Amino acid sequence: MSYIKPTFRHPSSTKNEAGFYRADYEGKISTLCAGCGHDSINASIVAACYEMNIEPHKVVKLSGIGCSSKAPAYYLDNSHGFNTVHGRMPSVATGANMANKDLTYLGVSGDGDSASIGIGQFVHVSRRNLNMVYIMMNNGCYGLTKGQDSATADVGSLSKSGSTNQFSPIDMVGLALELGATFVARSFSGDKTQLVPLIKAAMSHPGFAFIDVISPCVTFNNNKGSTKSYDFVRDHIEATSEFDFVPVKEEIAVEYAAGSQKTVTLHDGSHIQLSKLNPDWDPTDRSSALDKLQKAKTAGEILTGLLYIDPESDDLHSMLRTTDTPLNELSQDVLCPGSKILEEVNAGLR
Amino acid sequence: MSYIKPTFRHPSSTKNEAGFYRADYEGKISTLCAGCGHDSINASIVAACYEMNIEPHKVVKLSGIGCSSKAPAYYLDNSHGFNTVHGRMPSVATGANMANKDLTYLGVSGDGDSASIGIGQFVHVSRRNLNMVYIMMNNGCYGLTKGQDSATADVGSLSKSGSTNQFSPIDMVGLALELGATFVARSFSGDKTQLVPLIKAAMSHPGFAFIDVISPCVTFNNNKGSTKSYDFVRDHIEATSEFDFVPVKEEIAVEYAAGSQKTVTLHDGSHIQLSKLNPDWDPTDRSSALDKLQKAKTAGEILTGLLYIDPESDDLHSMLRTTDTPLNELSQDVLCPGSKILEEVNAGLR
Amino acid sequence: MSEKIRINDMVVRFANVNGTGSSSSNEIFSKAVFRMGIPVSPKNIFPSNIQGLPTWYEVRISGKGYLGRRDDIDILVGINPQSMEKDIASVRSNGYFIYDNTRQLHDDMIREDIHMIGIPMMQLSIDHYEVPRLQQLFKNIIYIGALATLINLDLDVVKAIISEQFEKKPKLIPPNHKALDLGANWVKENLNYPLDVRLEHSNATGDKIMMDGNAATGLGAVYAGATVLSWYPITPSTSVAKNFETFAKKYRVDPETGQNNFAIIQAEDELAAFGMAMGANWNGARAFTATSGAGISLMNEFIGLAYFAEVPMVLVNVQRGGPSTGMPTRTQQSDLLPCAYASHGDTKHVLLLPATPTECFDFMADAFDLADQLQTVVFLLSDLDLGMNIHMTEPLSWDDARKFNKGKVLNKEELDAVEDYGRFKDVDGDGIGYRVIPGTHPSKGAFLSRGTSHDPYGVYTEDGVVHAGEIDRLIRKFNTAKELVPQPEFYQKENQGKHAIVFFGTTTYAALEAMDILEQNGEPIDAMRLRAFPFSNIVKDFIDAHDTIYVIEQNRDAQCRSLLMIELGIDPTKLKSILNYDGMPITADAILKQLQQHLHDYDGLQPPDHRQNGSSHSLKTTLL
Amino acid sequence: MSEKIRINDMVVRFANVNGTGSSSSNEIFSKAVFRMGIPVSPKNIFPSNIQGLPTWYEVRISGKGYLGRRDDIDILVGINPQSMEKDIASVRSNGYFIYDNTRQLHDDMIREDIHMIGIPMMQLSIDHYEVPRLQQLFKNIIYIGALATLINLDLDVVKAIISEQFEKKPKLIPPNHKALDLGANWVKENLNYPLDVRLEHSNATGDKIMMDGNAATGLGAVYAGATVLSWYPITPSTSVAKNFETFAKKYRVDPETGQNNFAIIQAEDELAAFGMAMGANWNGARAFTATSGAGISLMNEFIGLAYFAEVPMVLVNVQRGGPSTGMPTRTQQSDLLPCAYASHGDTKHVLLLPATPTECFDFMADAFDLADQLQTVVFLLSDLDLGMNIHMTEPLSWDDARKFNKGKVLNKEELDAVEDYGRFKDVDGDGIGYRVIPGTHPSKGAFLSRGTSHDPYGVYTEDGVVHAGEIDRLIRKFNTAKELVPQPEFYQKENQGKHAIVFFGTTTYAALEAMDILEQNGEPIDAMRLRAFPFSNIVKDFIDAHDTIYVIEQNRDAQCRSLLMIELGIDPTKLKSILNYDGMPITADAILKQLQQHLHDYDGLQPPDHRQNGSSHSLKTTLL
Ligand SMILES: Cc1ncc(C[n+]2csc(CCOP(=O)(O)OP(=O)(O)O)c2C)c(N)n1
Ligand SMILES: Cc1ncc(C[n+]2csc(CCOP(=O)(O)OP(=O)(O)O)c2C)c(N)n1
Ligand code: SF4
Ligand code: SF4
Ligand SMILES: [Mg+2]
Ligand SMILES: [Mg+2]
Repeated sequence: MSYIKPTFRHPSSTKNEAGFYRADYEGKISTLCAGCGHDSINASIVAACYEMNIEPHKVVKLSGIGCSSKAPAYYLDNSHGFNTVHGRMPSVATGANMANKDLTYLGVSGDGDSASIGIGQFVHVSRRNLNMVYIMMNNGCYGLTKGQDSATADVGSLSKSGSTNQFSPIDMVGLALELGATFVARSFSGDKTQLVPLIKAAMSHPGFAFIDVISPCVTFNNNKGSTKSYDFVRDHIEATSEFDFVPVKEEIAVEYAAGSQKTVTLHDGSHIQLSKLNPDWDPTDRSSALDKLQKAKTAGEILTGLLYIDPESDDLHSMLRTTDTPLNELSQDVLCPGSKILEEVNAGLR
Repeated sequence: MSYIKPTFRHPSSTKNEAGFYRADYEGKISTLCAGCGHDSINASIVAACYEMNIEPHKVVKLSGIGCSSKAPAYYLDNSHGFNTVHGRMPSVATGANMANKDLTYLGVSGDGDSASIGIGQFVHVSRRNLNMVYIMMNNGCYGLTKGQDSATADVGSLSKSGSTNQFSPIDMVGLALELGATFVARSFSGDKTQLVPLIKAAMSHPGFAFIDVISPCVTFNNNKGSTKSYDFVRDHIEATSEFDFVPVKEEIAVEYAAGSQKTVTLHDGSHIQLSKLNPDWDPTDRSSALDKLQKAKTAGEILTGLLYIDPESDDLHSMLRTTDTPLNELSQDVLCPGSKILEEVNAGLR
Repeated sequence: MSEKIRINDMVVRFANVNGTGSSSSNEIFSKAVFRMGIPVSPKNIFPSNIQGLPTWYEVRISGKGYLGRRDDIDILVGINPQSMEKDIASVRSNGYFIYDNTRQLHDDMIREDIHMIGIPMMQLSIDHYEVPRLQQLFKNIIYIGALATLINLDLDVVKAIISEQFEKKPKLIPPNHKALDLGANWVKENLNYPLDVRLEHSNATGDKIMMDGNAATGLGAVYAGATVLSWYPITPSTSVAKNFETFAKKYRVDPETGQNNFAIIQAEDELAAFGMAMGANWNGARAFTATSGAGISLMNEFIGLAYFAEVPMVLVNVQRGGPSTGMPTRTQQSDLLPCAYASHGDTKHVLLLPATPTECFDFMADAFDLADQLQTVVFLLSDLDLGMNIHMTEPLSWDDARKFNKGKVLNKEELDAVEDYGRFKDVDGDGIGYRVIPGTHPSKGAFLSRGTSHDPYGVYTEDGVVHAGEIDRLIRKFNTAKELVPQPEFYQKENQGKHAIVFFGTTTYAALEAMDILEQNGEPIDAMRLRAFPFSNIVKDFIDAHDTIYVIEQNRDAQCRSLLMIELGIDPTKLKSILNYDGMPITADAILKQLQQHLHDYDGLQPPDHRQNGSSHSLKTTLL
Repeated sequence: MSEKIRINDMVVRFANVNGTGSSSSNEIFSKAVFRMGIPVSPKNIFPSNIQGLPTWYEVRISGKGYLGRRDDIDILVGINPQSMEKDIASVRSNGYFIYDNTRQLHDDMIREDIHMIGIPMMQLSIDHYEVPRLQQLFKNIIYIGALATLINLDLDVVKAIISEQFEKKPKLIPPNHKALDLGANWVKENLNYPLDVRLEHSNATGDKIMMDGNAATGLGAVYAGATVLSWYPITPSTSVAKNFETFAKKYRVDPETGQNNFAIIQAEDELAAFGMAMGANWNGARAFTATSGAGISLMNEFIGLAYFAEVPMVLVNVQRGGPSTGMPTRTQQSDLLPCAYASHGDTKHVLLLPATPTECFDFMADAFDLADQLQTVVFLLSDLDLGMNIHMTEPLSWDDARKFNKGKVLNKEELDAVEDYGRFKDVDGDGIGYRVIPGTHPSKGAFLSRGTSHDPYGVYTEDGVVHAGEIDRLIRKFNTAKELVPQPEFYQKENQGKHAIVFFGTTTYAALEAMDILEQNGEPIDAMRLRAFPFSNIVKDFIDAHDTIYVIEQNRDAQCRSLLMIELGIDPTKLKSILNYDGMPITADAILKQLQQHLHDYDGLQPPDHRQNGSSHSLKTTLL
């Protein structure tokens, strides 16, 4: 019941160096479910932009379709945004970026949006090293369409419709590494101490910066719960076969030190095991990153932190050698060759 | 000028155990360019099917769109086939396979078809472990649309249109390994000694079997040539800016021992370095496969052979627990619950 | 402020917050009305959101059996503070606004011309249940109990329904019953009841059932022998897949082996979903997919392939509000033209247009026969209203003597007997060739299906005249389809006048009600309900027999009217439009109003101004 | 077997194997004819293949300036053994078949009623060049030399063209000149020349140029200030992208920095190609994509988004033969309806319909202005014939005073002056709101673009009446478009009769020729060339002023006729169809023949039987 949910308006009313209040980075009141991990990520985005001293109107927000993709409405109300179609945000971001290299492009997407219908655009935007931040709000399910498994859902997880997922999950972090992405990180929605700096680093990275953020869906997460009252509600839902009751829940916040591990209990009582990279982790070595990731997976841990960064990253503009002036600012003089040239063209065609 | 090109009709007229001649596995006369690597692969497919004693009509041939995807016309004329749309062969194969688990599904595709427009379906068919053979005829370019770079083209390669490719190539073998594919191999079109057994192994594998076959495009391959007369032709082509002249060339055949390396000179005089896995390579260890691949890449070598196989592979049918009888053979009795059940349904809805 | 007593004739609207469990209790309410033998038609008006946004549940109750919407709300149960102001405004004069007075209503909210009934719903719940989330759940039952007493809804019937619903979780029954009583008793103790609008047991429902169209569609696919479903989640078609799965798990699991006589794949997107189902159909199984909105657009390339390669295919489109992502949780009929001519190049497709869940079941079964007979894509064009709302509808029936019609498929023996087999040879003159399923014959009948031009043997050709001959044959096949598809329905014994209305799908309820009213006014109007595209000669004859045809449809661009012009060559000036595209099902009132306008000042070209339901909708006149 | 001498009036057809380098030499032939001042119209009829399949190159030469195809082939240069039998059959009686007699012709091949001219082309080449691949290349030049002598094509002109072409590779010039002479001299020494059909210098080409439509389109985009192109290869649109790249590299590289004032991305597929261009337009650049066939189908979802989110977008569709993959290397106009109403839900789009390369240039420039003014998708509907063949066309022109019209875009100052900014508020009554480009203003004017329903401020809404109001506004905008788009062209000073023909795009040449013939026969017919959709009142007035309209188009389903009915409310019985869909450009003959049929026995509903070019096409009568 979001309309009674507190907004992110922070008591602090200090201007940042760019001359903006934190409130200038906020958005409309969220209509996501109370306690949804996505809203925690939204808060981190607000914090990161405020702390980065970015002028809000120099940011372009982009998304696909899903609960996660609604997020751009809930932060940066003074930024333009484009809530595109399902799975195709990267292409719109690519075009927007080509038009104006001087803005910051911040895309959010869901795991359904990115790993299923959008996997093709994900692969290719990362291959092109487009200068953008790509946050995947990863809840292992399709929230907005009521809880189907996504391609990142773990094997054997039970979705609310009751069928067990048989397919091995796609690890988007592993995929991004394999594809040669130049900034690859993972975090947890409730871990602001880790997530805010990661978003800031991603915004500073001159290329494609991917952050996979585990973000529990309080309504359709995929594990059997254990608390008594929750069972009662589940029974109710099963009996009516209507998923129309969403108990109000609290945001899951976690804090744990670099190099350490943390077991997080989700809303339904199930657990996940987070494992934070060491402070001395060298993030410039792609194959150790792949290796480390593989090992964590085998150990049943979800590795978080900045796994890999290519400090020499060349973004798409530099590969295409586009001019320093944003293309959308070039004047007609520069763009239109004019009638004299056309006469030459005609002459060559006779 | 394919109409004067010899067909694959083999002198041998020995019946195989299934009672078929080699000719029974052949197709229409190829209309691919003389010397095209794809035609060499076609020959290997014919050989493999003949040697496997497969009944031709128990094979279903599938493809997308491209020179490579025309291939199904050139082998197995007694097999049904579906030349689908660009990049979407895997979904059609999936449906066909669901309908009848008893046939062998043999898909071919190009690198444009698979790694660009079709990458989404490639990712997901491999994740589902569909029981099929998936051969990607990899020439690093879009043959049929006249030589644009594909996503597997090497960095810095010069396409015939003269622009240099800036993007790092997608290694489909690495991708398949990362995605958990259960059979991953690579070969070279002209290396029948290696390719035929690989195809046979793939056909025997009860799951998704991917073979990336490097297959030079004699017309639009991406490297500058060196021979004198070829230069003359290129000058001619550049001057007329028409790619309408394709000199007749010979198939490139190679043979080299397991564990050894081989430099292959392509039609335009450029070279590639093939490196064959050792005979004692253990193909059941996914992470060493990834590792080995990474190392070969760094050394500028193209690793060939069966990199990985999961001997315990569970295909999509077993995950979905479909019945042993092919679904397309189930009778109306089994399928239609009949009027009595419907009365019960009605009763429950009053 | 009192009026005469009205029995079994009311519109009740519940205003809730979504995610609070209200829609299941509101559905219990509808079912209970139905069990009392009173025709009822509920509409769940839900947001594209999971929790926290306004949602309404509107129930038309009509002893006369009118199942369309009606605009004037008699009773509004307003549980949602967000929408309360609008909700109160939406009640008809002298109507009732029932609210939770646990928190006091602001003075501004009070309307003098309606009855404002406060009931301490939440307080009652808090007093009797401890856990907060249960308090919320049971509040929904409490207001049902209260409402029941207010309008004479039989509480025993409600209780029986709850008992059935929780049959497998019996411990849930007593607390739910208790909640019902809490609400009922509070009313009995504190208010005058029943209200002037009230219910009475009746027997106007006959042997009808209450079912939603998507369930019927899913079940129809099971009955038709569909074995493969590939799909991608999208509202409002998701529940077609869900229902197919539920029924298949019930009726299609081999009792001995526990194996499935079906395969369901959640695809990675709609392109793949279509490709899979098409591949399965091509390989001789019966397969389908279901989608909505953007899904249809994404399937366009594949639709063209199935059309030209002539692969049987069943595609369910549960239409929602367009364009683009549009109003994903509202209803429209705005995919008619895009589906009829889906894909680039010259294409034409078969559309089935069910109007009731019963027809969803029947037409879905027919769709598979038609797809196999015609070797082409058959669309089942449902919509959100039909698909996701429960409707009072004829019981489902199945003729056990009916055999699946697999169309022209040659088996090995038949193939042996054929001299010169060609996949696309039109040996029967109906435009339809003979298929051979892969694996049939070791040396005959194999072909390579393709989207490229081919000759009658299926062999690639670049001969344009051969190509033109093949696409001419497809027109021949389309003409064959005209007589195979469900024929239109008529409501008059013989034509009565020069004017007629034409409608299809979910405008039917409102159209029938409008006809009834016209008839009562002594101005009966002829009517035809279209049930499929392409249109047969019967459709043309009916139109030719009238001077003016009013085409009722729920889209902006009068798409069905366009199809009638294009395919039957009807003069556009003769075809007048009655439209509605605000996402809500059209009302009889809206039809009558537009009809009236037409009779006065219609120029024959553009639809008239008033294109949305509701008198309160002050839509500004647009300059079309 | 002799006939009277015909000057500058012939059809020459070359039959080659593709991949042998023939099309460049055949193009040299066409250009030489043009340089002699004689109107010429070449058609490259190529396979969907890289090497080894039949390909033809057909050249209409017409002193009168007829640029359409004509069916009777006067001279066939038959180099391809695969197609030789058909090729010989295609020559008109008394015509000429020129072949390579290096290998002897089979007796069966000989036709008595035509001239069979053997020339030892390959032998000459082998005798004079050593390397096999060069032998093949120069053979192509040898036959041009021979043909030149036979028909009086000025050899010096040919040589000059070759010299220009190889300007940067001068060492290629002498061997090519030598090859020309080899052919020419052999004819001079061995045959009677010139033939009865022959050329003479003329001055009928004026200041015209020879250019293909795709080059003109690419150049138009450069002139219009397009900076972003995203595309995916597909025939026949690929060369639009290629040409944009070529011209951009020539005219848009900063001379000082060497940096590009443009960005071109080869996308991973057509969906991404559209999304990128749309994203760039949304962000204030001018951007476009180009595609064909399946690409259009794949873009359907995004087209709907651009329509409803009101993002300017230019989409070039170079149409090819459908449906599905169809005839990818043949021409059709069969995407009219699919483009006009592309995407699910109610949508309508602007189409520009160029008929010449000059119009491709002009309309492409206009397309960007229109897209920006109308904030919607503008399609440039070209086709393979227009796009890939070179045409004799008016020289390109550009008014240096012309300023890019970026439509309603607010800058910071303007925004500051606005009281209550709303992205979609229709303040001017033309249905068009004001855009703000991202980054413009630190605290005003930002909005979230979306495909979901929104109010005039761009804010998400589920209020159906608000939604309906917005899509009504889109119709208002569409009406605004009617007067902004290129208006139709007329060919008569005033209307002359009751009948008229209507055509567009590449049927124009043949239509004009047919009109000329009718006029010569004393039966002049009125004509209108459509240049855009939606149709303005002028279009309606013209149609209203005539009893019968013959709509000429190159598709099966009479798509333009459908659009006229739907959008203008024209009575279908008044609109008769003249169709061609065999993938080859229509001929004046085919138009006249169908016109004739119509005048006799047309039922007004379905197109008549004869829907393809050519008397030799014995297409069996289909039962429509
Ligand atoms: C083309 C298309 N297909 C399907 C849908 C329906 N749809 C809306 S959101 C969604 C999935 C969202 O899942 P995810 O991206 O994981 O977001 P979440 O809601 O879980 O945050 C789907 C399938 C759509 N909008 N468009
Ligand atoms: C949807 C769609 N887009 C584009 C095309 C045009 N097209 C045909 S083949 C091809 C690329 C083929 O490349 P690849 O798959 O590598 O095959 P190759 O010809 O190199 O063997 C393209 C883009 C098409 N047929 N369909
Ligand atoms: S359904 Fe899940 S993902 Fe969507 S808003 Fe609710 S909690 Fe978040
Ligand atoms: S163009 Fe290249 S890939 Fe295509 S047939 Fe020719 S050689 Fe093979
Ligand atoms: Mg998700
Ligand atoms: Mg390729």
